[in-house]
Amino acid sequence: SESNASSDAPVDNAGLEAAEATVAKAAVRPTKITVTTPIDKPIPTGKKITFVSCGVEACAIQGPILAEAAGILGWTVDQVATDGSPEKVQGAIDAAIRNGSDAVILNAADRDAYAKQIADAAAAGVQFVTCCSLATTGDGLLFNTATSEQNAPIGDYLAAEVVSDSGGKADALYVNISAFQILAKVGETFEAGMKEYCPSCTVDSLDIPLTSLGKDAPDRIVSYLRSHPDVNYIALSVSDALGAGLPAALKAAGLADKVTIVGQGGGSQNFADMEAGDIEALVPTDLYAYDYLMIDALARHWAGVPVGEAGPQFWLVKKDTAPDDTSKPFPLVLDTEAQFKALWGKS
Amino acid sequence: MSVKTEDEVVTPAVPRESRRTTTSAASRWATLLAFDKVGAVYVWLAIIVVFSIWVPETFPNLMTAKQILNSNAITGLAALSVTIPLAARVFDLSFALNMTLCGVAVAHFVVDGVPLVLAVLLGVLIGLVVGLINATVVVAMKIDSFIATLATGSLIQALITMVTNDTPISDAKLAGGFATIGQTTVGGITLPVFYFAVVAVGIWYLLEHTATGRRLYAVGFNPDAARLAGVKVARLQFLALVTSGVLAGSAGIVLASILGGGSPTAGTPYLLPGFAAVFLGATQLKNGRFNAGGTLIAVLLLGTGTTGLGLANAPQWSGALFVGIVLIAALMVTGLQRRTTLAARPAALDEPSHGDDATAPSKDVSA
Amino acid sequence: MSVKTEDEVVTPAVPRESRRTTTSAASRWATLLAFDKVGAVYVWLAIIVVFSIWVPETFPNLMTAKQILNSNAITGLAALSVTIPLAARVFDLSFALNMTLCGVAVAHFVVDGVPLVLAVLLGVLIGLVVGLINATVVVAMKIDSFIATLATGSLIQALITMVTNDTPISDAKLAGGFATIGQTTVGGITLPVFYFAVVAVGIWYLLEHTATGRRLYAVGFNPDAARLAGVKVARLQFLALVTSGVLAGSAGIVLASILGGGSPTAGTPYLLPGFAAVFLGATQLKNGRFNAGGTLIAVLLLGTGTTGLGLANAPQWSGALFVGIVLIAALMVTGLQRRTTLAARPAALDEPSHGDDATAPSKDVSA
Amino acid sequence: MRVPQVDLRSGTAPDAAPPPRHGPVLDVQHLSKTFPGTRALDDVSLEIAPGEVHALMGQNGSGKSTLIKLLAGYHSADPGAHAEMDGVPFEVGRSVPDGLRFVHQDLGLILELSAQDNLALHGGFARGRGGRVLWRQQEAETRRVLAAFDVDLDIHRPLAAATPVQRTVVAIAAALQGWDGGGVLVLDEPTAVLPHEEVERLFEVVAEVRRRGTSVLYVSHRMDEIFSLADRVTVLRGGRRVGTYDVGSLDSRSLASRMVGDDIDPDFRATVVEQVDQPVTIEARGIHGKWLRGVDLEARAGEILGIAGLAGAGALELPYVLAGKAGELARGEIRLPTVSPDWYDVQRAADLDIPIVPADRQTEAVVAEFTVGENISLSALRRLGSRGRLSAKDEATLVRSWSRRLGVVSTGPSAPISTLSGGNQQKVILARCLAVSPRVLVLCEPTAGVDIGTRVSIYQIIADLAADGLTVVVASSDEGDLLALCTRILVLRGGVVAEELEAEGLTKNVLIRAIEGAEQ
Ligand SMILES: Nc1ncnc2c1ncn2[C@@H]1O[C@H](COP(=O)(O)OP(=O)(O)OP(=O)(O)O)[C@@H](O)[C@H]1O
Ligand SMILES: Nc1ncnc2c1ncn2[C@@H]1O[C@H](COP(=O)(O)OP(=O)(O)OP(=O)(O)O)[C@@H](O)[C@H]1O
Ligand SMILES: [Mg+2]
Ligand SMILES: [Mg+2]
Repeated sequence: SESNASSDAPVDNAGLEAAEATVAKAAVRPTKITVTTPIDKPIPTGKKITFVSCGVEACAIQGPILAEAAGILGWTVDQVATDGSPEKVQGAIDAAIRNGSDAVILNAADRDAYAKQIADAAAAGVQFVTCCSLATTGDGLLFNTATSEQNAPIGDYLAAEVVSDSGGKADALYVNISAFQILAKVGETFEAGMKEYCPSCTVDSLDIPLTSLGKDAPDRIVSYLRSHPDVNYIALSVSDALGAGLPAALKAAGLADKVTIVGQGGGSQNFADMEAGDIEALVPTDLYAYDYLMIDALARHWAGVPVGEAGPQFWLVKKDTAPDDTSKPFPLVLDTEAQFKALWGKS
Repeated sequence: MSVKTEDEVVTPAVPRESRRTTTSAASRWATLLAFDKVGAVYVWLAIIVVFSIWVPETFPNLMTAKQILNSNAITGLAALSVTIPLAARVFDLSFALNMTLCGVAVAHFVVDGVPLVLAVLLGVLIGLVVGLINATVVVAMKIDSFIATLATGSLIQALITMVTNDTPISDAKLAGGFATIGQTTVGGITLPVFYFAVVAVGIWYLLEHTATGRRLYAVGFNPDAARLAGVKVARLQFLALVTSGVLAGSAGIVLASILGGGSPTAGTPYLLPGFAAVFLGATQLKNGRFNAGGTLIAVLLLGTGTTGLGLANAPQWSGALFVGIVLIAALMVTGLQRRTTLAARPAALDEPSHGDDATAPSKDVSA
Repeated sequence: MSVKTEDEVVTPAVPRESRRTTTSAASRWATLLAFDKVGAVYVWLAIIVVFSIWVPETFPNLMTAKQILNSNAITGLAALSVTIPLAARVFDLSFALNMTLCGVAVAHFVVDGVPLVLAVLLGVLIGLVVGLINATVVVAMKIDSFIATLATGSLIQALITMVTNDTPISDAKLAGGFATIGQTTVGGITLPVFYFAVVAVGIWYLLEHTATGRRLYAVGFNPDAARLAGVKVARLQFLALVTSGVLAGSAGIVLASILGGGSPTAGTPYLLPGFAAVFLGATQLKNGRFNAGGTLIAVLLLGTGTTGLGLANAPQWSGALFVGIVLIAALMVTGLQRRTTLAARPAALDEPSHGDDATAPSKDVSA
Repeated sequence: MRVPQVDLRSGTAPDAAPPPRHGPVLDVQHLSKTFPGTRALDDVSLEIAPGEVHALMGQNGSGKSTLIKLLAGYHSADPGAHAEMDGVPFEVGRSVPDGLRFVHQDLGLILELSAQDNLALHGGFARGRGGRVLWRQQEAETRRVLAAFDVDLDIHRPLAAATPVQRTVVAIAAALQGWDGGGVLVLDEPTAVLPHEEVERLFEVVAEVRRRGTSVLYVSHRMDEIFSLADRVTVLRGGRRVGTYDVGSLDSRSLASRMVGDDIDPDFRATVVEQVDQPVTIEARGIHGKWLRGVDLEARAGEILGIAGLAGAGALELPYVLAGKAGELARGEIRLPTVSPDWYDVQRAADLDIPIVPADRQTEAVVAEFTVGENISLSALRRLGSRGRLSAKDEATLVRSWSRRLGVVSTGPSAPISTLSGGNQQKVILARCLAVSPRVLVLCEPTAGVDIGTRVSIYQIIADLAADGLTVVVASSDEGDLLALCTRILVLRGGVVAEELEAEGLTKNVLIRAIEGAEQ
């Protein structure tokens, strides 16, 4: 069948080399932040920002980072706890607008769900900033970072890693959560990358429903692997959600040695699994970059300089290159704070 | 002793000869405000005072009241949708998924270009069909409602995943007429608040002022006796579940409109809060009867806390802590008072003190 | 007719002289395998046949059996943890959050360098404390268990958020001894499967073969009668909730070990499946009594489907569809047979040979 | 609201011939009912004359309730039956003529709802536009319906707070709503747990019903009621009709023997001799409660102590207090001198393990989902097996020996208790209490709803146990129980012991006068 083809087919050496080149590039930890233009006008102080927290890990991590970044500029951040349900989030934004906040930050803002709030904010002169949203900027939305397009390298890096690690003999499975639409692009670039680096490799996709997360997702992956015994690489679209319990399930099913896991994102749990040898490579999310970029955008806006597009960078992390302490989120660019301070004239 | 039964409120027919009107009116107020009737209201007032002192700039004003109403209308609609089946002691655990299903279905239709009114009607129809399925499984197949609606909920989940592939349905088309259903504001109050009010009044009327309402309670308290009294028990349980399906479906459509699209997980967050509100509500006003007024009080009580904590920038965990403490406090205040009042009841009959009248809503779990 | 009642096993008051052992053994088997007792087992067998035909290469083998066991042990432990309170007709809706809390707590302790054994003991202790709180609220404060454990669940949620700040607790330290608790395999079967078996046997023994078990059922069926018969109703309900707390907490610790860390949402997905399994289980073997054997059957039935569908690469919505259909099918098979059997029962019972020798089968009372 | 009914006796229906003046108002022939495996009724016929009170008697399980449930359309009848109401045929078990009205054994009331709601559920709601219930009109209707019965009742309070007789009146009023007279009112054991003065109130109600030209079909296990109330009696035995008799032609002994098919002494008195030399086994002092206002008592081994009193006198509260099962209001102390000299506060008296047969069998005693065996062993589980393990063998032995001693008629220990007739369920509860080998036993309404034969056998069992040294405290609203069993009777009035009567030579009239506190 198709999947057998890869092991017999001759390795496409050109592709393999290209993959190795990509991996080599991706494995280098970035040292420079992605915005470079200093703000040459005074940044007003005393701004009040409301961060609408969403009740999941990322939001919980972001709150303090935002507060720290804003503090540099003499601003304050009110973190409003919500359970992430749109009704509560809407209420929180309404309250922020009423309370005289100068800006609202909301992760993954959905323009349809918050159309009224975005319009109200615009009318009230309150800036609306988001990350990881499918919405395009403008029309009430000042800035969006970690957009679908900006995420494109992730899939490419993962594909390159799979091809180079396998020496061009990979049967890869991309485990997707189609509910997380922002990551659709990653799936596309992964597939494209596999085709580019290794035309003879196979790539298939398994979609996991939201209701399986934290429950029978590992069992679904194990079942897939048992019914597709040739698969030897798994790429996780959301390592945090999909990796929970996966190493244990693979071990119990006797599959741990047969497959290699790579993935996008990666919370501390995934790094612990990498440390234990259960995960080969990760492309983590740089929440520091997101947060500093969002604050930077507000600073530019209020200083009266143009707000450009800016996204995070990506780094293919492996066990030997992983930072020492992965139990807490870390910035990709070690001196992220200092570099932004420099741009803001605060150093 | 001034213990009155709950029907005092409902039956303003004061016997002309036997009681003076003034006494009756006064005691009716006393009844209405008794701790054991509206313990939660006192807890609510306490919370309002606390937040007014804690966040004096932003909390005690009309805007806050509007925010509380606006951000809890859906919870209210969700809770109301299970009030009728619970009155007949039937669980509908599938209501939250039903909300999701109807929401994504209508969003789907609107995106497909189905005229808005038709799309909404189709959505309500789906809710009706879900209700019919629940009713068939529970009433016709005689499967315990708790497990039966868990099962149908699973079927609905499968449908939702099929319809949406777990991806939210969004489209510019949804920002048009569809968005107005849930997002239009009138004097700072969104339409869902009015829907909530209308449904609450409707359910209050049904349960308090119609024969069907009394029969529903009769079925809930003692289905065998109700059957002997000529009540069509199965039919009422059937209708209760169908109504629940329609109400939950409609709430889901409103929710989708608020969200501006069909989210495949929209309803789930309302499952436990919905039940919490309706169970807390049952301890209010009507001594153990699930009722619309009590549900309203419960929703506002819990909603006030959440909003207040948000305005006070309280930490993330404070919301859950608040809900837990307030639920227990409200139930305790109500329960303690109730027991004292019952114990002090005039000796009407020479029998041991058990078999008290309707106390906490008990569930028949028999599978 | 060879219909027997379920308690033949418990009270083998078979007159030694009046019946031959073979008959008794045969009829006991007939009893055990009756549709109305184990309808779910027949549905299960049907499913196994279907999958064996559908996916002949990968389904019908030992690996699959092991996979099913391994991937459902936690669901099983979760369901068992609420079996005892439900036998006494007390809901523990907080069990899933309790699982989460104990899991993150132990992870926290281990990361902080607390020795493994101590950390686990502390975790179990937390489960115990949660059980004590539930018991206090439900039994001492006399708040209906459904709403009371919703409330305590909210408190637990607050604690979880406080402990974890909603971020998973993970650390290389957790890959050591802590991971072995849930990840060690013996002959392809993970330790949690053994825990599941041990707890199931323990609960089976408690409910079937101890006085406490019998009293728990009495409390569940008729608390007033139980109290007047000298059963310490409040104490048993209290103990049931405490046991539930400890079992749920332990299940949470095992789950955390499988996950390799403390996830702040680890337990939540087990809430509804846990209840579904235990309610389906109650219809098996013991005609409406929550029991360990039935729970086991239910967990395996539902687990087999999920794994089978995975092996068959069925679409992602098929799992939920399957659970819904299978639940209804199992309940229907059991229920239909039960009703037919009950209607037919007096016939079988009237056989003089079946009667207890102490009592004449005729209706003429002789003192 | 229910449409006013056609007066059946005046035959206003245009095409129906006026019913014969002296023909039966209800005529049922060849009525049978087969449950799978059980023939509950076998070719039974019943004729009820206009305006008569017709008693239906028979042992537990003889088919009385089945007959009534057939008439009520609750069960369907076997083919072959023929029935006429006022000369108009109807299909038994299918249709129910409007002239037939029922008060079922458990009254069919919803205790959580008020009298007004209960009446409306049975009789229909007064409704205005939009289905709105016209509460003012509903209340007027409720008062009108209840006016005929002269009952003092808060019609808005849940019936849980009403007295048993108030509830019975509500049930009768509910049955008779919207109806001007004629027809048949069916009462299934309305007096099973009514104290005698309330029975008299009920009799007045029945007399009132009858004055309105309505016949009554009356089911009761109480002989004396039949003789003071009924005109004729139909006796069932084992699902067959033994015969229909004029009450005047019978005495209680001949009626009893027709029911049981054996010679039974309806005036049976257990021969329990009070032994003053026996040790005191239970002492109570300063008992206060919801109704009790300071009761002291003591009883000796072998003694059967009766407790009597009107409703509200505390007679039914006292047994619960003695058993440590009363509510939070109970105060006082109890001790069992032969076990320990320590006094126990009644709130802790449950630790003394005094078993009690509760007053309400269905709600307080029977665990309906349990088998006969499980119901018997429930209180004695502690002694079955060791170290927590329940020995199935010990349990089987215990269950077998006690069901044999009490003559429990069932298909075996594994039969669900719900398949037993009421009298046998009562024996099971008694067995449960005796199985713990108590020194002191407390009984409430020990023979409620129990047929005469079983009743005598229960008396004999209790007397035998007393002869072996058991102390029994009996509270009963049926003076017959007290007269048949007791050595001594405490009469409570207003929560205190007003009189103490020696049973020797005590007559029913004297006892009743003492209970009512009438001047001698
Ligand atoms: N639904 C039923 N299914 C099976 N058996 C039944 C059913 N109803 C009644 N029986 C049986 O029919 C017989 C007659 O019962 P019935 O209730 O008519 O007796 P009864 O005369 O009312 O006795 P009691 O004095 O105890 O009320 C009993 O053996 C009873 O167990
Ligand atoms: N569905 C049923 N299956 C089996 N037995 C039944 C069923 N319905 C009723 N019976 C039995 O029929 C008998 C008659 O029941 P019923 O309620 O008429 O009065 P009872 O309790 O026997 O009478 P009493 O109160 O006079 O002693 C009972 O023994 C009851 O258990
Ligand atoms: Mg009867
Ligand atoms: Mg009967």
